Amino acid sequence: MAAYTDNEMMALAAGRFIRNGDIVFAGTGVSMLAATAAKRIYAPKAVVFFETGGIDPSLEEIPMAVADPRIMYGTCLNSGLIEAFSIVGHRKLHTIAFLGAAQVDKYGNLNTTVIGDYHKPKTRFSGSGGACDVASLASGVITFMQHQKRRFVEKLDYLTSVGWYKGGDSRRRLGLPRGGALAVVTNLGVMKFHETTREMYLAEYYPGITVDKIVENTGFLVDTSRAVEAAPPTPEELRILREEVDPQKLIL
Amino acid sequence: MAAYTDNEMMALAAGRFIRNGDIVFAGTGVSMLAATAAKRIYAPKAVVFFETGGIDPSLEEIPMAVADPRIMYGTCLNSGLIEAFSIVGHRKLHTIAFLGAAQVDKYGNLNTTVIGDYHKPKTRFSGSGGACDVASLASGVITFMQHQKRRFVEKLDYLTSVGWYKGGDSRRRLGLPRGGALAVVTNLGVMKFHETTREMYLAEYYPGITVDKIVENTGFLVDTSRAVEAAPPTPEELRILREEVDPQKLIL
Amino acid sequence: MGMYPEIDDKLLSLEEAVGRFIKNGSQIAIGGFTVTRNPMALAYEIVRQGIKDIHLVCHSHGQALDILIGAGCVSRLEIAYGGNGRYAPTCIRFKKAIQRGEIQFEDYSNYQMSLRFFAGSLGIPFIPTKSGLGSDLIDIEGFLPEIRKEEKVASKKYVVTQNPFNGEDDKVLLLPALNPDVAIMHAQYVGEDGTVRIKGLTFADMEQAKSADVVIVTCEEIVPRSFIRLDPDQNSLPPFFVDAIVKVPYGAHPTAVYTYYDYDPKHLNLYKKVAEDDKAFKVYLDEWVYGVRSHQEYLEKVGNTALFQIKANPILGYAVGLDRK
Amino acid sequence: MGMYPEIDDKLLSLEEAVGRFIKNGSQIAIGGFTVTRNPMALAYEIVRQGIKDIHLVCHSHGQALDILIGAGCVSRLEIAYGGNGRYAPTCIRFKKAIQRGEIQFEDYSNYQMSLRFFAGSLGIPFIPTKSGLGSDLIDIEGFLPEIRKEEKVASKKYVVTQNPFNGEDDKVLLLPALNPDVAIMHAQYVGEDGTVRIKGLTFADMEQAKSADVVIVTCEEIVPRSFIRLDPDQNSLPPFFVDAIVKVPYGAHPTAVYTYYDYDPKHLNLYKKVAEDDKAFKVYLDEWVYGVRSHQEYLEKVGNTALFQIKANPILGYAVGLDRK
Repeated sequence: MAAYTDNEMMALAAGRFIRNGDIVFAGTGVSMLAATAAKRIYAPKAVVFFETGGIDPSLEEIPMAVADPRIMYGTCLNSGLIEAFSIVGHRKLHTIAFLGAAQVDKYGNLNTTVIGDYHKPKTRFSGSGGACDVASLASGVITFMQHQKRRFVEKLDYLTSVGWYKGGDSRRRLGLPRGGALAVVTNLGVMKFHETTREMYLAEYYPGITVDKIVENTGFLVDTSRAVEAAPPTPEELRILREEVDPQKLIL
Repeated sequence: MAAYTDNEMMALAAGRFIRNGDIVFAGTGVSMLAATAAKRIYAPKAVVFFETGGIDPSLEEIPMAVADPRIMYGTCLNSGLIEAFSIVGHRKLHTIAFLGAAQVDKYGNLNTTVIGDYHKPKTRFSGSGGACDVASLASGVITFMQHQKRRFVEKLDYLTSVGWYKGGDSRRRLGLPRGGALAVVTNLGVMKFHETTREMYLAEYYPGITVDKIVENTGFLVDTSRAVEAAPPTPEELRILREEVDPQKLIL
Repeated sequence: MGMYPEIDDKLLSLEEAVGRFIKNGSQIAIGGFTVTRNPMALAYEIVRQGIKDIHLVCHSHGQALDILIGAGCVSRLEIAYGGNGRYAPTCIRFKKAIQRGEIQFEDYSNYQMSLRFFAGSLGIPFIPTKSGLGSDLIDIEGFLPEIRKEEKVASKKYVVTQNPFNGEDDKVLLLPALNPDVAIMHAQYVGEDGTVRIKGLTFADMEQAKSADVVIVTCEEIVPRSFIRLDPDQNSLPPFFVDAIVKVPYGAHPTAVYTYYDYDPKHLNLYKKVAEDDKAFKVYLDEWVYGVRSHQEYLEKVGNTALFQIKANPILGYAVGLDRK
Repeated sequence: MGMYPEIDDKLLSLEEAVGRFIKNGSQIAIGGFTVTRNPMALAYEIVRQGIKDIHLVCHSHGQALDILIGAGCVSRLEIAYGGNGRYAPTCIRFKKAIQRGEIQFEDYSNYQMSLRFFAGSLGIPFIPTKSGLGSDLIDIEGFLPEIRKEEKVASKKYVVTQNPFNGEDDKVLLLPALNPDVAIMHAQYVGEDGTVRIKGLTFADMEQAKSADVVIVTCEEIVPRSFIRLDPDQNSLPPFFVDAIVKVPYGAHPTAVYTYYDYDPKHLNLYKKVAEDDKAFKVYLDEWVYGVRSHQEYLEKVGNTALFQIKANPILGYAVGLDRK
């Protein structure tokens, strides 16, 4: 058994996408962990910010919601929602958003609204929040998912947040000239999207996970021809996550 | 000869329009004087504010421009331009604007842009600034004018700020449901607008000024049948203006 | 005349503020965001007064939303997000009400809702955005056509249109403005002149307040004019937008007020447990809302120990080392 | 690495900032408003470097506008107001340039220009307003049709359209967004982390900065990170929008900087006199702009007596009792 948890592997796998200078949009849960880890480990000059308007907080303690008072202290600016979303979509900035979702399809479109019929749902979730906004406006979206067949679906019950829409250049034709789904980071591996068809493919499987297991847990066909094994977390990465990012183990 | 100046009479005649609770939009010059006088004499619960965003400043010294640092001290809020203009147009508020102009027509439309051809002008003025905005959005506009034939014209060289447009309900049909020209306060008297035709008429002539003189100095026909003599400034009004509002005589 | 002559006519009790301004059927915008600055004292009072058929218009909301829905005060909802962070990834009574078909609802996003309030505050009928193109937020309407004829409801959920300013095939979404009947909010400070100051994030509180017909502000403290006017750069709302002011210390409990107190994990965990069960939830409402006559009595039930634990460091803004599990 | 490692790559001299980012033909937005916070040191440096064919996009401007036009740097102008309070009800070189047909110009209003910058900052192609319906601002275009084909110029001055959200005959005006090449501004503080803080009124500076491709900020002081981050509610612009930072004390002289110094009535009266006469104006430029190598040298010409006279009371924000005639 690996000496690290799914959440740890996921946070680090996602964090590795971040570069210095990126503006990182973080949500709650693993997304918060990944953003903080990215800044502390991979890209100290990245800026973590929240849709609520807290920009680059000091994060002495890990926040448990995007409106947590912990994201208001030590920021460079406490702005409002409109200003925050205008940052997400700002053409001068390279903004990467971490999202979670209940369902994803092969073009990286997301559902965080409802399972079943919209009007008479089987399960109602929180709704878009800012997810639809950042999916529309950011330079790229990285989504966290539990890798299960019922979550990786042919057709979403509800399309909350646009990824590559119907593939190809359909996203651009919608009126969304930039952005799109960059990756889906799951508890089994990392999925990316084909450069022109925009279909999901398996990019990395975690140590100890087989390609077959991922195929079995995906509700549509995925290209696995480019799959490689992901690098496991280093001891130093794990130390920082555990001791600096979330010592209270509120999310880990 | 009257023991007061034109500017004093104009500031007081305009100030008398203000009621407690009004939000008074002030510009530079006589308009600044009138707004300050209104608050100190007639309507202590009026709020004086400026398009630059200074709301209800303490005005310990009289400002000489709407961006003067004297309108930033002691305010309830230092906002931005967009917020300031959203206040002018806010449906909950009764906002009265004081403006100046180079030309006015019989429907109270104003020109502060240009004399002559727009592209090759004889005289270029400062331009709209916020005048067009408050004329479009405020509950009412009071304009200060020198009463001269060349300023009270049949046709404006340029329509910067909409008053009653072409009279009747033409303003509303433009898409401007509220507001309009309330009065034109000149160095000779006070002009108002007919309740349905929206044509300018003479409401008040100052002590010592004849109706004929006003007719002679107006470039279009005005109804004088409702004209009465204006009340002269009281000693107390003059004392406040001179000792409290503008002791340095920067505008008076 | 009271202690604060400048705002004497606006200073009300909770009972008066709700009784005077909130009616059955009112369209209401709530200040704050998920676990922070929810106007809870006002929400509890609305429940106590038995207001019905509220039409809530929200971006992301948590505790106040869930209490109002759970107590049966809400019949219609426009919303981006119902959640309470770790304590309820999806608000529990909100979830149940939708799954049981008890309320009419329609989904927007946070940015969209914020822009709709902003448009309302500017007095313009709509505002464009790129956010939401291609999503089911546009394609699926929640409200029935007959509702769309009502005055405070947009006649269409969205309009997709071409950008008229360039030749390309460039699409934008037009969002209808919102002008709720009432905006309720909780602030740290109100000056004795009526000026409102919020410290920390303001979310869409200002846009909501300026878009509404009536604004009710509860606050932790009423502070001297000389203090609130010394640095007006920090203020949030001028007095003339505010219709009612109620001083209610801890008026946002169990949600947080930056620099005053943190969210209350014990109470939110208690709530999480009871909200899952209809009967337990009813007992909770009886005990914590109907069973107390005032917010002061509610705070006595919360108890000093809990209030001390969540007391915020005034600089950091939260309770350092608070057990948040 | 310099004194401020976090912003080392952004800290430039005036010469470098202008030389690197401002080109012949650049579209530029100027911070401040008439007599306050004009980025004068930058304007003077633009003149010294002989930049030509600038396309200025302004709401209400005074001294910086007039210097740039007077020195022949500007060939195109979108503007709401050119004036300098009591010292020039209409800016003098601006007036002459238009009357002589020396520049292409187009009129908007203050609110319209502010909204156009705001739309640009949001990345939306247009924004609606009611302001301007029926006026010649809409009916009379200033720019020739061929200019409208250029990338940074709106393809139409305005569009008047029906509100699609109700059945009535309700009209609105759509304003085209602005995204200037460069926004230049002067602030009181920049933190050593690059955060910008403006005290007093911000006008449309934030909207302009966020709408521009490049932002150049001059400031009175560079302050410690610990100071600027202690109360982030007061800050104006996050570091990632700022491309160049230049520390220039008195960088807005002869215009005012709230809490630092007042406008300089003596200099503005001097300017008023010389600006009326072409020859005298040329001598003024030679002496005060071309004839000095730096803003420091300019300030030495202004002299300590004048600088002491305009020193602001740090709380009131202006120079108490200053002779402003």
